[in-house]
Amino acid sequence: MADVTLRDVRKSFGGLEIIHGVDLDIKDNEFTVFVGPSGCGKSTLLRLIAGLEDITSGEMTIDGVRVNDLPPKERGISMVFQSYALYPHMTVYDNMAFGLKLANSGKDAIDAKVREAARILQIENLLTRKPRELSGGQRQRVAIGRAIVREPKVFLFDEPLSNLDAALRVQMRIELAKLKEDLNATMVYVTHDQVEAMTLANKIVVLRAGHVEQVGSPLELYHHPRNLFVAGFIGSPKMNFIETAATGIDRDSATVQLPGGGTLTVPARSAGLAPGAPVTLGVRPEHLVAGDPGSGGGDAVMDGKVFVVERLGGETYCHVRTADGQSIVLRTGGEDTVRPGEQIRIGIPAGACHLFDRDGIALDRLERHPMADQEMPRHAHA
Amino acid sequence: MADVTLRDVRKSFGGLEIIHGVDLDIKDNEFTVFVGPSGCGKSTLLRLIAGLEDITSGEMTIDGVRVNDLPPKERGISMVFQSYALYPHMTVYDNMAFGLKLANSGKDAIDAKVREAARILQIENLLTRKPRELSGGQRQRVAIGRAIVREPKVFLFDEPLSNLDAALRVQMRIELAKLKEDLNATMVYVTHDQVEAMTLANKIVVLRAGHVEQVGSPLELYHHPRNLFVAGFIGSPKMNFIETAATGIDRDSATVQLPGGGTLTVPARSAGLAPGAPVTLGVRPEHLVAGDPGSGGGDAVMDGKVFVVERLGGETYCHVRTADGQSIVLRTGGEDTVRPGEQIRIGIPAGACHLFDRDGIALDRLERHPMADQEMPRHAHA
Amino acid sequence: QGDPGKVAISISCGSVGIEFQVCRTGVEAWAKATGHRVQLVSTPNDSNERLALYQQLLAAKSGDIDVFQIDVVWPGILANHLIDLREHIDPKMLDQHFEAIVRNDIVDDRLVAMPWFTDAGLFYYRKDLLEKYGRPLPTTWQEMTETARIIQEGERAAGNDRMWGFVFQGRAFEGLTVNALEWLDSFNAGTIVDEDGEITVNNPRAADALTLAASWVNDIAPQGVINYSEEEGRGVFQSGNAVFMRNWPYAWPLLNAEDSPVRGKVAVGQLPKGGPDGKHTATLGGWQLAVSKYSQHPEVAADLVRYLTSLEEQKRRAVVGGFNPTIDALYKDEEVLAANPFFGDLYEVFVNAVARPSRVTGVRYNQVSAEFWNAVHATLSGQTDAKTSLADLERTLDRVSRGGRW
Amino acid sequence: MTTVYDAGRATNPAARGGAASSRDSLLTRRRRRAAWLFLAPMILVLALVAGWPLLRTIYFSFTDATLYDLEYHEFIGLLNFYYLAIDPHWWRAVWNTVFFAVVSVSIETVLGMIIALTLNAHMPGRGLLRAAMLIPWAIPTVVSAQMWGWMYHDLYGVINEIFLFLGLIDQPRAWIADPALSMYAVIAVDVWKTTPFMTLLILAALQLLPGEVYEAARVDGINPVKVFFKVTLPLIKPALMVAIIFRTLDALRIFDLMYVLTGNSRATASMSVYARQQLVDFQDVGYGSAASTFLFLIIAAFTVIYITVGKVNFDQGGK
Amino acid sequence: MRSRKIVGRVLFYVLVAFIVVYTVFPFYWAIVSSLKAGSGLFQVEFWPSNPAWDNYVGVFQGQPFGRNILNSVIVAVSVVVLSLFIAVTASYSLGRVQFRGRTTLLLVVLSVSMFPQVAVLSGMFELIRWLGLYNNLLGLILSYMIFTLPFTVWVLTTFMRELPKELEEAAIVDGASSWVVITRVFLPLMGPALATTGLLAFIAAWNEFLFALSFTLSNEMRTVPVAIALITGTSQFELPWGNIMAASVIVTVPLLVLVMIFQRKIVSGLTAGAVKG
Ligand SMILES: Nc1ncnc2c1ncn2[C@@H]1O[C@H](COP(=O)(O)OP(=O)(O)OP(=O)(O)O)[C@@H](O)[C@H]1O
Ligand SMILES: Nc1ncnc2c1ncn2[C@@H]1O[C@H](COP(=O)(O)OP(=O)(O)OP(=O)(O)O)[C@@H](O)[C@H]1O
Ligand SMILES: [Mg+2]
Ligand SMILES: [Mg+2]
Repeated sequence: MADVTLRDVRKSFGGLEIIHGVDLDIKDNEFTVFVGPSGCGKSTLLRLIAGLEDITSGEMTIDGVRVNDLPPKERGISMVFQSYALYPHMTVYDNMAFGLKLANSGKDAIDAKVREAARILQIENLLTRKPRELSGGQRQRVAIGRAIVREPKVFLFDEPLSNLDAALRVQMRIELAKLKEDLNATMVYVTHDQVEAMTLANKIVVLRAGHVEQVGSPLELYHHPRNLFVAGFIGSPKMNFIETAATGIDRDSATVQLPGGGTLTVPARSAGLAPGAPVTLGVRPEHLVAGDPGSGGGDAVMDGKVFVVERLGGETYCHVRTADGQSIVLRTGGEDTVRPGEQIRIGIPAGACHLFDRDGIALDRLERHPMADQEMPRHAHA
Repeated sequence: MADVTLRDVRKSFGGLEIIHGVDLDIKDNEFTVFVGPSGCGKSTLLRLIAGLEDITSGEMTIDGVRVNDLPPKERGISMVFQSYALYPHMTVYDNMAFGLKLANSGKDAIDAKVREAARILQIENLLTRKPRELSGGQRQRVAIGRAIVREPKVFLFDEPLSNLDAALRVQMRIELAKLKEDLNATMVYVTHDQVEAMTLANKIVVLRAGHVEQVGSPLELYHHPRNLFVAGFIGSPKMNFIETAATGIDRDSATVQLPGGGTLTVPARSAGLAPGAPVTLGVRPEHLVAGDPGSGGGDAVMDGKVFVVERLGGETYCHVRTADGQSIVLRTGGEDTVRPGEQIRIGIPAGACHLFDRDGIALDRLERHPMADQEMPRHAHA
Repeated sequence: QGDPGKVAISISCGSVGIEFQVCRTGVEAWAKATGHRVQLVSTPNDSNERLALYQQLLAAKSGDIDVFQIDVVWPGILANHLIDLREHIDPKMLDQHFEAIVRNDIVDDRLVAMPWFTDAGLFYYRKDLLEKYGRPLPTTWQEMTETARIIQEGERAAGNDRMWGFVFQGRAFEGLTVNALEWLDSFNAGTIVDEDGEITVNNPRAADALTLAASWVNDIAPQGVINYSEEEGRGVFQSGNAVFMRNWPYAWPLLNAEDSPVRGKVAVGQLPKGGPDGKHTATLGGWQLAVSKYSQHPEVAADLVRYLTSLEEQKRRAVVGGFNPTIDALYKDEEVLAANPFFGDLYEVFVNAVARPSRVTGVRYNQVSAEFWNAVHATLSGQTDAKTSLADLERTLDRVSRGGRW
Repeated sequence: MTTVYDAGRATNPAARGGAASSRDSLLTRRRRRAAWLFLAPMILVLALVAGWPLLRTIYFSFTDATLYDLEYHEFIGLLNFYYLAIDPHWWRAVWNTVFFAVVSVSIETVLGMIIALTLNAHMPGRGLLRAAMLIPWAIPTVVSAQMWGWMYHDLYGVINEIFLFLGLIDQPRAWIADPALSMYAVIAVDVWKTTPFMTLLILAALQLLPGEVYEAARVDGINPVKVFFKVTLPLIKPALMVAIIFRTLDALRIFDLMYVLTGNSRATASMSVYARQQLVDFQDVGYGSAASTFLFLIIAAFTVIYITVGKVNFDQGGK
Repeated sequence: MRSRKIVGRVLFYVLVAFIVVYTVFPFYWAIVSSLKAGSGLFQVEFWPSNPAWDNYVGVFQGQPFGRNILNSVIVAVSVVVLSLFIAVTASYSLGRVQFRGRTTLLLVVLSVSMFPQVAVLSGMFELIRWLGLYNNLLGLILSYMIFTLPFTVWVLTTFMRELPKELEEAAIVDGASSWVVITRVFLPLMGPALATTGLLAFIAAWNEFLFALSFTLSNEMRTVPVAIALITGTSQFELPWGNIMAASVIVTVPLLVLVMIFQRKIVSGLTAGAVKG
């Protein structure tokens, strides 16, 4: 029952409020990821949970116990730092055993726990090394091992993979996911990496400037972003935003003007919209369909001129300038032979479109995406 | 005619050879990118071209002139550093003008050049600021501006975007590409970022441990990697490698065993292969086709059990364990509902496969990929 | 430990070299005779430092040292902290000593110290050079100047371009007060402050004396002389680079040491007079023994002082260490004269040595002396002329003494 | 201020000391208590060895206390300061000190800069050179004063010998006796002795400079002299200022060098020498304390100016 | 091109040579002088023609110089140990804990480090007497705190501040108290910092003159600098340059060895400390 709850948690540094009243329920055994732009308060929030910072006001419980005034070690948490923060002068073994020693655990108990953690993380052969003799990935593992031996109720991670190179990051990401299955613990994880957030989280918390913008499963955020910010933040390449106006308004749909003249009727709860109101049409690069001018796909078409083509081999990003000068990105296959300078016609599937009102708030899409609300398991249990 | 040639260029630091005889032709007006793992000598090579380090042996020319003994300023190059290396105490204007002032250019000439560069880079309104008052992207631009005003024959960049955050990196990447078109200069660029290399380069130079592994256009490297290293290094997610053996050998194809029992005949020049020789079958995640067991796609099938599913929203990475325990990644669409634990059948298109011999050298594929050899323009000229 | 009634006395008497050795032997003899224990405390040899130390100690009312070896100018400064030895010393014994020194040791009618050994400025000269140039021993400073110049020039012409005529103690320190007082007094210009506390230093004869002295620098004396203390001058003289030297008796054995280049070429005499009307003057130096007020055992300490200043002990010290006795009789003693041939000739010098005005200026002596040497030094270094310095000095001393009331 | 940590981060001064205590968590309070506990020994020792003596000195400066009888003294108000103000020797000492500080620190700065730049260059044997450079610094001041005193000797001194040989002088000079020369002689020793320290500070600053900036300058083809004046100097200026100020404060309280080399000679006596002479040699604790207090005030004023003008930030270090 | 480069190199090495001569010569001269005996001292000779150890022997005979060295060692080592001990805990508080009065305290520490020694001489003398530590090495050790302590606190505070915050936080999460953090996490990491500050404090204490002169009485209690300043020959007026030079060489050599060993660390130590301080 190691759930964490935050009720109107605020944090000020020297009079300046950084966290503005966060409410959050992190359930037992859940993998929660905080994402958001740099400086939005992700780390601060994590550190508040850890007890490394005092909350300025509000209420926090871990496992049902109010922890506002508890020091870190009494909160049943352990934390993995971005820089790993291994004790440089201790061996791997001692790094892991340090906390247990301080808690006066018996020597045998310590040894058993350390060796078990080392086994799980496959670092048994490194136990006598010093941190400086380890590679980045190995250090990372030791840092996690140090967290594991404490048998915490909640694991906290602050960008644990950001110091690793790309290949290692992919590998460690998968291992972390497996670890989560093995340990069966509540985990809170901070990252600014899209992929990590999408692939690891049960629940993503999107933060902006100390506010929670949206909380939900990765695919819920992907398919049903609550506002422009979340829509732009989740997904890569970024969602295309087309500034336009709603010409026709229905209860369950809105018709918007497309650059170049066409119109598109987007199924969304548009009741609140005034006719002619400025709206933003959002559509992800991977949902757009490219064709020759004259052909078409999707529910409406838009013409434009290709100005940059980025070929990654397996896929191609096609940057298109629309008639009214807006820039749009399409993701197409690796074999696409489109060339810069060409005119192309872009097909827009209405069902994949998002509408945002003038305040940037998303209009509810008519249909929930089937994958948005169900818990999508990611790992085969061993 | 600002081409750069290197002939058997070597560099030792204190007796230890770091660059082992590099031959390279960088053509006028070409955008060449050095990639490779950390420590492979990318920066060193760039600094040799800049003249910041002396070459230990070999021959280097810029624009036809032997530059082995020329100091940097006489080589007609300019360099943008990873840390930008702006003079912290000078304004943006002075940063850009500094080199010119000391070359005793006329005041008006300097002013004209600086303002022109500022215009190109859209930093005209920042000219009176000090570097510390600029954001990362703005600093980057100033650094480039400083390089531009010198009107060099060759631009050198050492990981110029690595200090920027993801969104800014995308934006600056596109701007750099545009700049390249505008300036019409030879550019040499170091990065460890896949995407930058693929999208910016005319020519990619893959380095490993001071050796050039392959030189070619981005798509040539993607479609025709010369060896396992290049194959694994270029492309994301990484190419799948399946250790197997060649059972049947023909001149223009080789038949290999697949995990689970099937066979696949890969069109490749296999003359050198001995029957039964161990080979590595390489196939990219985006080329594999997923299906239900029993169904199939491609030229051969392989069965496996899904053990991790990573859903990124727009696409899904499906990690599959084959019968003989090897791990394979498939890239599928965002709507794929595959679940961990399921058995799936993977279709392998023979034409997308690569074969590598026991030394990791690629067997020539029978057909050149149509996009590998032609110059693929990326930018519409303004 | 030890017998009851036998106590431990600590004494400070020099710290190094022969001085320390001789003192130790004497003290040990006393200890053996009386059964008391004695500890020798070594203190800095620089007299300024030693005084500062004593003052700190005594101000702290510390009984760490029972018997002090004090300079001839200190009785006035330290009197308050010292016991009156009259109660412990037989007056007859006191009468054996030079009267001038005894008088110096009586402050406010209390005998605060016993004379132990004496010192006075001597005039060392190169008899070989005087002979070579056929010059008599100069009797006045003016003659000395002339002779020095002649020999200096002669020697330089002969190839020793480091030759100088005269070296003395010109550094801004107590030694300069001593030297300058000799000049002043030899010109009959008084002793800075007279017996009654009147400041007499600003007079024309004093100005003459200083003017003459200042003329030596860079003429017959090296410019560096104004930073010389005893040793630097001796170095010059001993290496054969000077004709005349003013120094203490200690230099004698050194000048005649085995490896001394001037061994056997040196003689010693009285310092010259300040002109035909002047007189031969030497400033009184030397050391006394005193007992601290804060001593736990003043009786025993006084007994030690009595022993060390006795005729027998002083004789021993004169023979063994060349220390000038403060007792008249010893200057006629065969054994003493055998060891120190010039004692007999210079008896007059020691007896008539002139004291620095330390008794009358009391605790302010140090300041008076510092002001004086600074004034002289300014003149020697050519910063101000003698008249101005002396006038300034008079004003300063007036202020220091709160109008001569000391 | 509810921050548990502040390591490295600037905090808003407005919030400092606010009324936040009631909200502080157990951890914060515990840490703060521990902090004071850890500070206690230092505070105690400093109060004992610095606070108390300084207060006594200031107190004595208003009395006529003497060393031979410290206990019996009378309160005489500002009389000591009045005497001080009219004593030309005191003002001479003030002038000596200031002259000494200004000249020696200036020379040390220039010389230290040159040596630091040399040491910062890549070359074989750099470690050895650095070690050689540190020699004067490691030698006790008293010892170096003695050594130089010997070298300065007007007759046997090696300096005269060398200078004569080089033809710089035509006859031996009395370097420390001649009032016209002695101050320069003292300064030369100080320069020799403390330039290494200056060099170290500058070297440390140089090593913090971003290397890529210099490569950028090389690519720009800027000649090294210009690079020094246009890039290096502006960049190390803050560190250099700190170094200069530290050295100046140090030079203002110079004592042992002059004391050993030239004694109490008025041509070189510094304020500290003067004060000590009054205090110890002349036993005039009141007057000497007044001089000490005055010296302390000068240095304190200098420190305050430094802290305000230099905008010393205690969280970031001197910038 | 090449020749200009060579000329530049040559000039550079001439400069280097000059620096070396300037810094090393006085010490070299002291060594040379110390090896000359008797009247040989008064001849200018750049190489002792017949080196003699008389002066070195003389130093130890004339005064309790061995004892003086021992005193210096005792005092300097104790001062270093004591001030490091006090400074480590204090610098933790000053460098890593935010509390009211911290800035004031730092200011006080800074200003104490700028006290002229004479300004506290008389008060210190009283204090020493009052504590009964006159002419006692303990008195010196205590009084030296006035300059070593602020300095060590100041430098170590900058070091402390530089240590990664995460390290302490990791320890706190592991359940470490502040004391444990200092002793078991930071202290082992501050080895280089402690070496540098310790060395600087050692040099300061080893070289101190004024207090040592004022607060000791007997030759047996003196430290080396005072002993050297007051060295005398066989009689009261002799100033034995040979002995002084020998003594100077003797006391300088250990310092030189220390400096040679730590020279690299001194620079890096200052990089983190003094320059920023
Ligand atoms: N101790 C502190 N004192 C003052 N301000 C702070 C402190 N810690 C954080 N802040 C401020 O709080 C804001 C949020 O910081 P935080 O470290 O939580 O951001 P973040 O989301 O983790 O960013 P990043 O992705 O860059 O790590 C920032 O503006 C930061 O400057
Ligand atoms: N000045 C130098 N002295 C000694 N070795 C050096 C020096 N510069 C680079 N090296 C070594 O040369 C090798 C190549 O370094 P280089 O900086 O070129 O790598 P890189 O490919 O740029 O790596 P990264 O991607 O990490 O920047 C490394 O092993 C490095 O340690
Ligand atoms: Mg963060
Ligand atoms: Mg690099």
